[in-house]
Amino acid sequence: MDLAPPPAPPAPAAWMRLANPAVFNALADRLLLPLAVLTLAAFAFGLHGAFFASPADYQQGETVRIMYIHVPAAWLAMFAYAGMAVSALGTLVFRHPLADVAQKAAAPLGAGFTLICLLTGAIWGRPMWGTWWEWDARLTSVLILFLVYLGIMALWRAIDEPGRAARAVAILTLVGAANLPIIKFSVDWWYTLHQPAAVFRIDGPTIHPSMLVPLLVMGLAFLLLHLVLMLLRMKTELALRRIERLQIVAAERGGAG
Amino acid sequence: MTLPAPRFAPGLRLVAEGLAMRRGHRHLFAGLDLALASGGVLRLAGPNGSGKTTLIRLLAGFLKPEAGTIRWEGMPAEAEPALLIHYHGHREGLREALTPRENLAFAAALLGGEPGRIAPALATLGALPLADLPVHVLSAGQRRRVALARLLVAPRPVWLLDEPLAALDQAGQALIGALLAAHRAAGGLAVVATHQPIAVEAAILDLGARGAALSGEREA
Amino acid sequence: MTTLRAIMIRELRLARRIGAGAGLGLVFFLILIALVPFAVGPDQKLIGRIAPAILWIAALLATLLGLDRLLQADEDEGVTDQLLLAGTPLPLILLVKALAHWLATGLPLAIAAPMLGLMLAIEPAAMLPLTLSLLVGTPTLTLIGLIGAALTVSLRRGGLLLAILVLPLTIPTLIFGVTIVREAAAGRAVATPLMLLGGVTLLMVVIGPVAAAAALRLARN
Amino acid sequence: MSGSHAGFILAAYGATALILAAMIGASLLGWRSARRRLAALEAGRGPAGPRAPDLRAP
Repeated sequence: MDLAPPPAPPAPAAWMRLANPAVFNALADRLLLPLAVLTLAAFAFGLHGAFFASPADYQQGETVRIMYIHVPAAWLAMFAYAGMAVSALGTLVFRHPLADVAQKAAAPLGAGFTLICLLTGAIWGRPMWGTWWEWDARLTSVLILFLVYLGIMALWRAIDEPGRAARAVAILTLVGAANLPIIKFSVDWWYTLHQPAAVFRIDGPTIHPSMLVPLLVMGLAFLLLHLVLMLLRMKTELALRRIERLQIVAAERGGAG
Repeated sequence: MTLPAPRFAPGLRLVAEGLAMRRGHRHLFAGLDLALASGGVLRLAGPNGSGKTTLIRLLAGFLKPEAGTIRWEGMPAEAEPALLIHYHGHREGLREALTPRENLAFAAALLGGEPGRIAPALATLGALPLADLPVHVLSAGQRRRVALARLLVAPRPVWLLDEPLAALDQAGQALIGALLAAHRAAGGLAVVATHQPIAVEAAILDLGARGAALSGEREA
Repeated sequence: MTTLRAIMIRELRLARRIGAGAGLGLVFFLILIALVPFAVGPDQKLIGRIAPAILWIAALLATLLGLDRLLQADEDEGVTDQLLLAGTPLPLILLVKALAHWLATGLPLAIAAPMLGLMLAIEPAAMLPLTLSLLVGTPTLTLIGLIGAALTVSLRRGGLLLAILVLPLTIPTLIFGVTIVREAAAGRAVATPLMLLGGVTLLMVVIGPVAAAAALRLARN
Repeated sequence: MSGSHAGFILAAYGATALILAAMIGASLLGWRSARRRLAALEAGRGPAGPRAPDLRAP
């Protein structure tokens, strides 16, 4: 019988080490401040570019500047959902506790970005459509994404036991992810069906290069803000779970069995 | 933090005559009489399903008997029975999302107790350390103690307790005996449904035996 | 008086703690309204004409949604028994619970309605009357719902039955509510339907809690 | 910038600033309250308040 000591377990993959809240908290604390500073810089540079260093649109005039927040918000709405879908896999397949926390942290942020995209889209379209809301195919798809986000947030609040809630939401998120492309297609089809005439599309002409730089910088600014808030909300979520555990310990320690 | 002992009017009497109650087609009990005066403790014995809970809920006024009457004699002038009664059932009447302190504060406002009595009542039941934890993290025994604290938060002369010893450990059960003794000394009365003996001297009404005799009569 | 205040405080605290309840009515309201154009098509004129009906039916269904939570949790955890022993009459207690429920569902709907009206191309003139009609009408939906909730509290899956019991009783409120918005959209006076709507609500403020209290006492055995 | 256009831009950027502020504010408040509750629980004092002597009713 081979008595050699078992080989030392391979150092856990980086992802697994993050499962330990202390490791994550230490990393988050180190990253938060620099990321916050970067976010502010990106916003400053982006807004400057958006207002001063780029031309007005020959057709829409100045209102095209709304694009610099509408489009990044749309990017982040989808980026946050993609992040949640990946975390959902992390929860269901790898049972990674940090994935649960990442999922829960991302939902309200994603909803916020989607709401920004909706409002700015409606305001941007107002001069063209003459109404505050037009069931435009793209805007309507964003509305549905917003409703899916609200559903996910409602499910988070409905189930109080963290572990079970994370798995339930993971399933809903993945089902949503599978359905969003189908929704996008069916809404486009629905819109063109009723609106054969080519109505002025919201994304306007191809983007002029001088507009591209501010747009990308604003996109980066939104992304950095998302990451900062994600780290903050994940730390909060880890703290809330620890509070729940400590309460149970306090209950046991409280005796009176 | 002392708990001032309540003083109850001595003249109170519960008189029930010819009570009959059925569950579905089965007769639980019929022609049941009972009388209990201030300072009295009555233990309802008998196996599960012998009608202990039903009788307690009848006395609490939650149910109407099929036959017979329930009278309260010597009641203070404008009071009505419901204001004299504390009911303690299987379901503790505590909302899980709230903490013991919040639940008892609500009970105090609802049943006419004083908020000042909450901490001493919890302390008497040995549950003060649990005061601000959400009830959903508490064990069954701890919830039972918090619910029993309600009896002390809003002093009322009549205690109707349905299986108060359930989920309690030895210390808890002795505590119930002490509370009942104190209640009796203050001039209150109590009806306790339990199949375990309680550590206080009490008259016993065995519904199990009555039920057997009852069904025996009908078949004979 | 303190008892009623304590009940309201507890209801609001519970609504905040158990998050599922509070915003749910509003989200359901938003989803219902978003569904209509997909069925009807993005044609603004058509949607604008049926907008009053959509908004009111959505408000009705959204209120119905949160109703089974109104009495069920207290019943399951044995709190209802304690309510029967309270110094304050049960109908008053139930009226306060209905008010707390309305603050979490009916009121937000009335406030959000104008913005959602925009999505349904409602006439600007009808915005304020829409909110007014919802403010006056949704309490009735909650109060009728209170009776339904009390009747079905001891049933395991009472939710569906509750809807079936409650919906027919809400028809007058629906008729007056929608008429107010349609008359306003057409620029005509709304006083009469508004009075009628208010009348029904006042009637239900009395009937609702009393009937619900009786139903709850019935559900004791 | 022509008048009406400025109005729309202001509305769009204003709404965005409002929502971003709400997201940031909610996250910060959430973190602060969690940290305070955690500190209280870990310090052993716990929200349960000070231990009190167990007094039987006389």
